Amino acid sequence: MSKRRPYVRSMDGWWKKNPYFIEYMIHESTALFVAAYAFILLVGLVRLGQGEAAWSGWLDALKSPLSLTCHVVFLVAILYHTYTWFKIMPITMPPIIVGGKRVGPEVITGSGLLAALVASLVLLGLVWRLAL
Amino acid sequence: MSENLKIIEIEVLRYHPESDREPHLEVYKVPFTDDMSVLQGAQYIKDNFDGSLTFRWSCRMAICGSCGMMINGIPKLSCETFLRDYHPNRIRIEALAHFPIEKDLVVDLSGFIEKLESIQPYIIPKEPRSLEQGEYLQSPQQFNDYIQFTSCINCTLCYAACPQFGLNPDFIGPAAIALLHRYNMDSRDGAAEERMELVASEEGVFNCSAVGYCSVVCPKHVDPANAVNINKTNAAKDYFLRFLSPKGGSK
Amino acid sequence: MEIFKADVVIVGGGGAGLRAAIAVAESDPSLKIALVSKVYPMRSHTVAAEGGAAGVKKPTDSFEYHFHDTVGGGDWLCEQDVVEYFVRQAPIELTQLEHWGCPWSRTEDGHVNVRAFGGMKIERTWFAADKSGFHILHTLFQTSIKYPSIKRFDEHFCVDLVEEDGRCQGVVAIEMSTGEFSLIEAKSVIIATGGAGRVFRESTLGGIVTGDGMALAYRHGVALRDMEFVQYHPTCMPVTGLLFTEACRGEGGYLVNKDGYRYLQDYGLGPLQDKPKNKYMELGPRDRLSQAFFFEQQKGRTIEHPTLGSVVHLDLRHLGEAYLRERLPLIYEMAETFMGIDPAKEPIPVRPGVHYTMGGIKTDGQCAASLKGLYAIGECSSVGIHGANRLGSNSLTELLVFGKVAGVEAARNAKTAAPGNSANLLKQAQAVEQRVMALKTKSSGTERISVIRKEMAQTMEDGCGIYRVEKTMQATCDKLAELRERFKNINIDDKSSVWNTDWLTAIELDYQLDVAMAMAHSAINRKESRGAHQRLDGFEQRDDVNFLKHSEAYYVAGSAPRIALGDVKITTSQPAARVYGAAGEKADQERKASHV
Amino acid sequence: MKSGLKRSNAPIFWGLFGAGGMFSALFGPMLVFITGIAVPLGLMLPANTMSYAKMMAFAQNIIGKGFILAVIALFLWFAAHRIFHSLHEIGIHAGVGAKLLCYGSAFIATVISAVVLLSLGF
Ligand SMILES: Cc1cc2nc3c(=O)[nH]c(=O)nc-3n(C[C@H](O)[C@H](O)[C@H](O)COP(=O)(O)OP(=O)(O)OC[C@H]3O[C@@H](n4cnc5c(N)ncnc54)[C@H](O)[C@@H]3O)c2cc1C
Ligand code: SF4
Ligand code: F3S
Ligand code: FES
Repeated sequence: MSKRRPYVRSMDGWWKKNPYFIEYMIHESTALFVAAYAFILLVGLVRLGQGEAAWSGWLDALKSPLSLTCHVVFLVAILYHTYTWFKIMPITMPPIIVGGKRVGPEVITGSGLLAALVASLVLLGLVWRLAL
Repeated sequence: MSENLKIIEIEVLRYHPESDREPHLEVYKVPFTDDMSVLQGAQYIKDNFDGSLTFRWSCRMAICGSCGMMINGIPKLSCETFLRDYHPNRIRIEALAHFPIEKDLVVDLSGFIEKLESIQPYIIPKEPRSLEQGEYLQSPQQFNDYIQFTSCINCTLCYAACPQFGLNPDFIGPAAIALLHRYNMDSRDGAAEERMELVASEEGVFNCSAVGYCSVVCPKHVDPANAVNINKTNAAKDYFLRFLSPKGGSK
Repeated sequence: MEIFKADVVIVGGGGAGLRAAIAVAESDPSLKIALVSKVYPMRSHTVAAEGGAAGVKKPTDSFEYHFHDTVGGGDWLCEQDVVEYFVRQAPIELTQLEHWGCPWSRTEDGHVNVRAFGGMKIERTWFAADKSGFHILHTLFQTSIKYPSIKRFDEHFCVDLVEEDGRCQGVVAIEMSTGEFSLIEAKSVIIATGGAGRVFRESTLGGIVTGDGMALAYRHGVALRDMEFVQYHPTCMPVTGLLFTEACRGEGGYLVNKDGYRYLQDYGLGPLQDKPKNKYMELGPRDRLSQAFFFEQQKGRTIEHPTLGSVVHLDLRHLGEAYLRERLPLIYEMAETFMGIDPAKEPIPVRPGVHYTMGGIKTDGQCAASLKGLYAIGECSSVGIHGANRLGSNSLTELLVFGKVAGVEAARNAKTAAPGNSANLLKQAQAVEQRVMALKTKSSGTERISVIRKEMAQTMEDGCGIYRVEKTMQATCDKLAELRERFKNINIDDKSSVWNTDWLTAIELDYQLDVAMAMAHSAINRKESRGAHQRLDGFEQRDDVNFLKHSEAYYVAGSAPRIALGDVKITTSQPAARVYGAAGEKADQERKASHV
Repeated sequence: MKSGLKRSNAPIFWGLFGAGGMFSALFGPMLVFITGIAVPLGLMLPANTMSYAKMMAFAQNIIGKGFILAVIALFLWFAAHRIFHSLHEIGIHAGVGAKLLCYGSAFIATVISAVVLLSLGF
């Protein structure tokens, strides 16, 4: 009879054991803020469907200090999401070869962040034009 | 060797299945010189204090892949990690995380080996070629497509780094998928489609949530996270192609 | 006891064992193959080989050249008919490996590239950067997975052979994870357990290179041949003994002494060359380079390092970082991590270290040992191609060429031989189990395994180093006899069953002592200087009259081995002066002239 | 190769996750800034940027509908996927329940958005 008795360690609290994992959990948790924000927009959309009064109510609610605070938090969290999303991008993409050399991860992350910046400015510009 | 030996405290997670109910820490005071690796520290303990301390090792030059351990909580090859970098603090060594401990620093690797075997890690020729015809030709670019993924030494540090493997031991995991990718990307091989079944299965790539730590700890710069994540895209393409054309995609 | 019935059992999962397993599987898929290895196959020490594997590749090269380099390099102690076969098969086997996926480094036009290596007239060393052994081993291991008839016994430690009516009929192994014994019956047994260099001090060799298979065959009456020939590699990391591959010199590295002088020009390897030139200077054979180090040290021209001892410098700086990173990436990393040296900026301190055992289990050209049904291949064997000194990159090729031969031969034998009497074999296996268990359970002595091991290594270093004299060799023989006695009084701290490496190390030490004795006694018996066996006590010359002979060590229980001399097979190459550099070129021309 | 492998249907969720992750990384911060900070505070943008009329016009335009749906649905699918994984990661193995809750919410939100957008007319 075999005397083996392999010991399986528990995974409890694994994410607290290494700074790398803590960071991972933080960036994963930005999803909560994305969800919250999308939920607010969903409510807004429903209100829009209910007519002008409902919509104005929603707009007013956005002006409350609570809402403003929340949105500042969302902004920070989602900015962090943007940063980490592009930070991970190099590992998720097939290698890109330019001029016989592999494009480095910093370049990919950098291009992603640049794209986000451009997208944001374009969005702002469009909104501006529509609003005028 | 210099005369004035320094002393470092090495804390070892010990577990003897025949006498211990669960692992426990023991501390040893080990004299060391600046060129001594953590592995040599463990050997010192075995040679001088307790012959029953158990760990795997062989090459001492970071190529055989035997000597992985958690060193202060980080998976590393003990033969290329040096005691001097931890002194004067205490250093803690434990069996690689996420694997069952057989004894002391030795873990059960049978699951990992089965995974390696399951990915068809051999050339299934695209075009057969006889020995008289000589070697297959490979352009520098074709060579570069796969060479990085050939350098895996099967040290399993990436498994000890991957929480998704820890949470689901059935996950094929970073190194095995990197090896699978190595064969898929080799211009001599034509079996990427056959291997897709495994890639796309419940044990396959979608267990990975792009934690990425596997690539951080990999001592050979294999970048297994990249292999896993590229194959997510491949598997997704295959999944949707299946609907579009009767031939596209595997089963 | 678990019993497994195979047709062929292979002990050793290194390059040689894996190649043999594939050969058996390919020659007859119905044969059951058991592949036993004390480590997972890809951990075998083949993994550490850096430089590459020799096989004629260039149009300017020829089988004759490879033959002459090998035979001359071996100081004419080679079996020439075997070498002839070897050089012809080499390119075929290396191509086969390419078909199996080995990522050989390539030229721009997509062909396999070759590099220069010590003692080789033409560039013919196939390489995969400086991880050739790693890639060969992983390619073979992964390819072996394709064959369902190969059943692996990973992390199983082989402790003995079983035989019946003068035929080897299987092996007994310990499953390391449980400590339990199994009997693996087989009609053919192939030993592929690698070298024995760990009987010396820290060397280029991994912890598993303990000569187990040699000792197993030896105790069953098979001769260990040419055991005195132990190769010192000239460029090892001081203290740890880790290797800086010969490819460092093949790519153009210099060896310089404390005056920055390329001293090899003083040792018959000149004149000085700027670019690497085959068989000149740094590309001379290993024995000559290690010997030159010894004399430089005698003359006080080595560098005395406070912690590393006497060293010379391996200078790669002129090759530039980019080139070094491409061609010698592992070397670059090793210098950085282990020594804190950037080889593009500083020279690397090096010294000779034990690297390879030329000798081993005596076999014929078909890898068959004198015990019927037993075959040996790879570094543990002596099939006859290395003679008194192995040329770098010949041994990786040897694993492939003779791995295949042994596989085919073992398969053939398994199909014709009758199976053993299982009851009888089991009885033998049980006796083995009792004996090996007793080593653990009855051990209660005062000797520490590590102490005996260190004393053995020290005495081997003292008596069987680069240069040898009768007195110290005798001292080594005596010391080994003493250690054999003291071994009876060891203590094994760990008495448990699961993963008991303390116990396994003791078994290995037992093997090592036998192998060390075979080496030391073969050495003292060879009263001449040849290849890696160099004497300073009146036998400085080669003596073809009395010693153009193989040494054969036979096991004698409880005493020193019996040493006999065996004939050497000469076909076309008569012994001549072994010269390199300009003198070598001249000799080559003369030989050619006399042929036309 | 192992037999009896079950094909994972993760690609659907993973695809939505990836799209949502990318969409939110590109546009998320600016959207939050516009709808949650700039407009309520009257910063930078004209006061009537999100007036009822303008928003109705936007929501009745086909591109506008698409954008609104993409933002709400993809953001939620992205978040649902991550949250579901995180629950598993911190050891809450609610299994099918958690899965239903996460992806179910995203699904319901998608349906509601689509229904409202359709009801707003073109
Ligand atoms: C650092 C280094 C660099 C080298 N570079 C080159 C080079 O560039 N070119 C070249 O041609 N040669 C080179 N060599 C030599 C060459 O690599 C070896 O001679 C060769 O790899 C030996 O292969 P093998 O299959 O005989 O043994 P190994 O690869 O050592 O395998 C031995 C196997 O036997 C098993 N084994 C041993 N004992 C037991 C036991 N008791 N029970 C069960 N299993 C057992 C082990 O587990 C292992 O699987 C180099 C050697 C070293 C050390
Ligand atoms: S991928 Fe890297 S970390 Fe993982 S087993 Fe291979 S070499 Fe080790
Ligand atoms: S750490 Fe694990 S989750 Fe993926 S990126 Fe690496 S396999
Ligand atoms: S001992 Fe081989 S990798 Fe560390």
